[in-house]
Amino acid sequence: MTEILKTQGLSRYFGAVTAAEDINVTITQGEIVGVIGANGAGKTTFINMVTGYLPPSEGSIFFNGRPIKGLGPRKLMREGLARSFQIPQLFLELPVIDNLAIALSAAQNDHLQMLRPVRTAERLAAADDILEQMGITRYRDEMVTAMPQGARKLLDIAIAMLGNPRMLLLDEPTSGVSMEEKHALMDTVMEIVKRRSLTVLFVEHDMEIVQKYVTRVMAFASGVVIKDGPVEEVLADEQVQTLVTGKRRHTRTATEQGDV
Amino acid sequence: MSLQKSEALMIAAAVAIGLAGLMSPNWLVFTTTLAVAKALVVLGVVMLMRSGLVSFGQGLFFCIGGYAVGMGGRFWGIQDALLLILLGVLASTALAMILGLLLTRYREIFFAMLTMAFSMILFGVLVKSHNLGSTDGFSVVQWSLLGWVPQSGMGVFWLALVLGLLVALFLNRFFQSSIGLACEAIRENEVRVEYMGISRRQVLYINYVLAAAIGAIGGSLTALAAGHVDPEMAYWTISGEFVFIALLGGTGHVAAAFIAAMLFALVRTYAVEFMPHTWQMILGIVLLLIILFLPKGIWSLFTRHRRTAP
Amino acid sequence: MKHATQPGRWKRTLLSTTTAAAIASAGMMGISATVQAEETFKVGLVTFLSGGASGPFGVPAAQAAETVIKAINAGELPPPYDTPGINGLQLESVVVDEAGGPTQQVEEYRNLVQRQSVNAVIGYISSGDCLAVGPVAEELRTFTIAFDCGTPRMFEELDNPTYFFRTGLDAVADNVGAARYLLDLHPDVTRVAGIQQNYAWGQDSWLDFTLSMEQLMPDADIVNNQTPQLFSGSYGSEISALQTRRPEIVHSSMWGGDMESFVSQANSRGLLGQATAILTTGESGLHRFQGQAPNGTILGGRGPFGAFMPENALSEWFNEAYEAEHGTKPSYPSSKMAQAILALKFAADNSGADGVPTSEQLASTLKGAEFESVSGTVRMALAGGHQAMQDMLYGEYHYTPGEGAELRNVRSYRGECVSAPDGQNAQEWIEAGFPGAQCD
Amino acid sequence: MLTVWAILIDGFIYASWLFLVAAGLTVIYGVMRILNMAHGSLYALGAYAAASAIGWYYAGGGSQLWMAFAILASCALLIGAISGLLIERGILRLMYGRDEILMLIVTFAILLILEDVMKLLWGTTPYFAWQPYAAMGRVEIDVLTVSGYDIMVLCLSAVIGLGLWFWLERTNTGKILRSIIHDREVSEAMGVNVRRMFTITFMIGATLGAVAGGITAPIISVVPGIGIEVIVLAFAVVVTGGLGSITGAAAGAIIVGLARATSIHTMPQFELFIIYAVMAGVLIFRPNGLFGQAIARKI
Repeated sequence: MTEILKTQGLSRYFGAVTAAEDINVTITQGEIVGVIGANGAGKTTFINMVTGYLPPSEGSIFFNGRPIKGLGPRKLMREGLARSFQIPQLFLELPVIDNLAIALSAAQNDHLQMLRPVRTAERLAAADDILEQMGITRYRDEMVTAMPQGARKLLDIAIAMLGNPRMLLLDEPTSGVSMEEKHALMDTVMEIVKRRSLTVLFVEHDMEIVQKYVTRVMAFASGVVIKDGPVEEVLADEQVQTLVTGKRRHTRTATEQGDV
Repeated sequence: MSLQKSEALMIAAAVAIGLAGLMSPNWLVFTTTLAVAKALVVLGVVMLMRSGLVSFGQGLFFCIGGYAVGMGGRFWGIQDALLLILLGVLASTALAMILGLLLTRYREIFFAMLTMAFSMILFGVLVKSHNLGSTDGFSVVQWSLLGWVPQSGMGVFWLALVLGLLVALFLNRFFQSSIGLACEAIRENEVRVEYMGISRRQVLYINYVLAAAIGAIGGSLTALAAGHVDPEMAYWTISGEFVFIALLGGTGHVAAAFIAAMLFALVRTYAVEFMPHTWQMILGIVLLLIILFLPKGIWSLFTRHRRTAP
Repeated sequence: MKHATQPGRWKRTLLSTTTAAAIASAGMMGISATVQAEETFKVGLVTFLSGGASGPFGVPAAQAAETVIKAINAGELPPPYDTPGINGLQLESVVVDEAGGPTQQVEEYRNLVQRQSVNAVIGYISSGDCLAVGPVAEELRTFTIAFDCGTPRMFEELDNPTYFFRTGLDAVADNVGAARYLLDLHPDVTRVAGIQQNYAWGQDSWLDFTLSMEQLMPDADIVNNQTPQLFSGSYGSEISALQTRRPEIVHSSMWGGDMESFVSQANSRGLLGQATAILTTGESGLHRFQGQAPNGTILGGRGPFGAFMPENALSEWFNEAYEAEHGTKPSYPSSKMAQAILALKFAADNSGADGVPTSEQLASTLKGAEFESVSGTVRMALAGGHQAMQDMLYGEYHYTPGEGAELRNVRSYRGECVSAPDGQNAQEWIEAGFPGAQCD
Repeated sequence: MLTVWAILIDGFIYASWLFLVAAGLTVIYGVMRILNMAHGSLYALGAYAAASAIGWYYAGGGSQLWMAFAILASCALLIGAISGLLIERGILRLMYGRDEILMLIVTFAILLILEDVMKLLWGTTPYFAWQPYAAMGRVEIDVLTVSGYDIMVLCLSAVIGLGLWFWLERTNTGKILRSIIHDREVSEAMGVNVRRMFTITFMIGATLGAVAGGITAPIISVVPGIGIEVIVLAFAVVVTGGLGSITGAAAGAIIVGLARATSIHTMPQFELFIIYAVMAGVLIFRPNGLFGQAIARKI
């Protein structure tokens, strides 16, 4: 088992506010890791730092054994690190097929080509393939604005996968998706993940989903990892139940605010 | 690479207009020439708009193209129109390559204001240049086209049509290409673009420099047609006019810029003639109506009943 | 404006141009426009109707044109212009806004000649527009009179013109005249400063003035020159900058609203108490200052125009008719427009043509001619007979509350004294010490 | 030494005028995210209204300075508020939610329309209301003189600046406005009537523009096109200072004012582009202007 992602003493401060502090994590190839925590606990900050969107205040990050601190999302994508977003980041006024075509062209490092059309037969086939796998083929020629939230989440994840990543970070893939759709969505995604044997780290609020899909869980609270280990062990933890899952005190509200 | 349907149509339209020019009155040929020249600058604005940027300073390159023609003929003895245009394109490209390094960091209002500032600085420099005639500008000397000296406005008319067609064909491909789509992607969502492994600044830079080069062709053709250049070409209201025409046409298709430029020229000509005191008001009202009812420009009249075009 | 609006044509144009057939359909309109009644003479009038130059220049000129054309058509002018119409034809005008810059004006000029089929064009206040339109007038072989623009480069750059004329003086005469007036009335001055609008007109004026001063009053130091932006309106900082240099004379070629604002601000700030202003276009403010300029301020009118018009039957008639119609006395731009239209009438009446005179007939009649005008007898003696040679006048502003403003100490300098001999570069002529100038 | 004093005096006087012109622009942008090009026309409207009213008052034999100021102020306030209301309710309201840059072009269209409306109402002859300016006299420092009117403009500008600051920072309405600036949707959800606040803001911004014009009218001659000249200047000031910030507008005005005065006194030939050079220079080092803040995208 080779380690793929490792952080040491990773911290981020916004002025006097501590968003994340001293995060030490090691993830090995092929692991599927869940991240839980209340809003503002530092989950998205952690993902933003790992994918290069937010520079860490302190600490170091290694991907495939190489230090990657200071590299931006663009370089990290080329290293094989991809992510999806809590709020899907899509090209709303472009057709779905073009959202995928540009991702494919970027993945082939062909995005500066000015004379050949972006929609080559080969790219269209690849795009149709992923649409089929995600089950959103019917939106192929629609604008993204015409898609429901669940389909947008899938498209967001599909785009992340088109870069042929080795590791995928999913930021709340089921937020904003109806209860009925959640499991179908995760089934779809996880099937592709398994087929490609990707390493996945995903942030999730729904403990049912967490229990169903992951083997290992990290629990965040106030910017610190309070527990890291096998699912049952972490969810049974008293501190986790108080601060995160709310089993001991209150039920979580379903607001969808970002952590940044 | 096979010819697309819209490309065949554009070639046919250019040939038809070129032939119609033989039977048209002189003023209309001239107006069409200027409209084609203007449309090229507008296409530069459209290119930037597709990437989400609005330039209030495209007059900068319009002016450089014009002055390159004027100065090349007057001071350096260059006679050939194509060489003069090339000179303008090179000068514009060189300047855009420098300014682009800075400008690609800016968006929205700041991009608009900075582009305007650079254009106004050129205006200021030219106004101060007594040798170049200050605000009066100077006239363009007699030029030739591959050894042929055109005796009427038809020479520059055909030249404008050919260059306009070439640029239109190129941009038609460009808009469908990877980098063309990357520009639109940047307009839609920069975060995602960066996560796709695309350098936003690299894409915007190339787009900006190309827009500048095309704008210079428009300026050069205007100078050849009008026979005069002056600093007003760099004044911000001229750049505002380009933005106006770009909105009028919309970013849907290259041909829209040409139709909009022609429409603008005719509306303006007739407004100036019939309502010499209130033509600005007419332009303002037209602009408001377009934004209200045709937010994607007049091109949406052509595509409204078709879903996504191939 | 008197032309009929044609909504049908409008609509047709708008619709047809959205299609690729625009060229063909609009082309037909162009042809139909030429098939018009033959018993009128159509003249295009181009002058500023919008922007900062419209108020002081463009609109007064357009109003003067209206008055004069009406009188010409009714045959109400004094002799020698008392025949109705020009060469017996009713004069019809098309007014076009000069705004938009030279390129736009070239386009409008072509529209006037080729689409509107005007027989002649009179217009152009901006020098840039004159420079751009001149070659086009020659190309299209259309009789054209520049009534106001002042650049001396016009006939330097237009080789052997046939159809293009200027019935006024160029700006060189204004500034040579200004220097001569200072020599006559303020010979002991040692410190001279200037303030000019930052564009070609201001730069050229200042250059001509300083060159002339070097020749005529070598002991006077040029201490400062301010170049505020055109239409900036507020000159507080420039006035302080001038004050710190303690000039005795402040020369300015600013015009219109800018000139009036400068005078009012400089007066309130006391600059005009410390120094005397010499305003080369000051005449247009004569009836507007209302005491805002101190008595003794030196005004010019770009020649014998406006209040500098000599007393003759034509100027008397013009003063009265203009005031009756527009409620104020004509200023120099009005007189200059009247002069240009009179030049057209002179050329047409004497062309010997049967019906509508051709541009060739008009041009050969006006070339080198002498004609009567509101400014006296005008000799087309410069630029090979294409530009007027006229006297340059300066005078001192004098305002008496209740009675209004008048000009005192008016000096007139002969055309041969303030204009370079034909074919000679004006600046070289000044620098050589005005060879051949006749100033008696 | 005389020149240094002159630069400081001129710089601050010019800065105070720039601030007057730019204040309304920055208030509207701060709350509504609209960079209002028609601000120049509002300035011109105020100037025309004030100049013609003052001219009418003095032509009718009036000679009281305070009456002239009362007329000037009421004209400018009235025309600013009315045209602000008409523009906001009649045009802008139809366009809310469009792109920031598209709103800029909408206001450009309004500017084109208003330019001709003013020509129809007031003609093209310059209006000249010099009497209040002349009546305020001058202060003499050696050969330098400072107009009393300019000193008044300086004070007025300071009062308006402080007033705006107090309004935004210390009053209830200000609190509501700041909540809208911070997050429009959340404010709306919390029961703030955003549309009404927009109307009020736009009217205040428009009135500030008209007042600036009215105050300037006695200094200049009011001619067609003054609005267009002013708007670019005001843009440069607010962009330099940081869009939407009152402090920024003040800082921008002072920097531009001093830079321009320095140029006029030492290198008059650079006056034409010094303002753009300052703006470009500031933006290169502070991409959002001196007091501007970048807005991060939510992901």
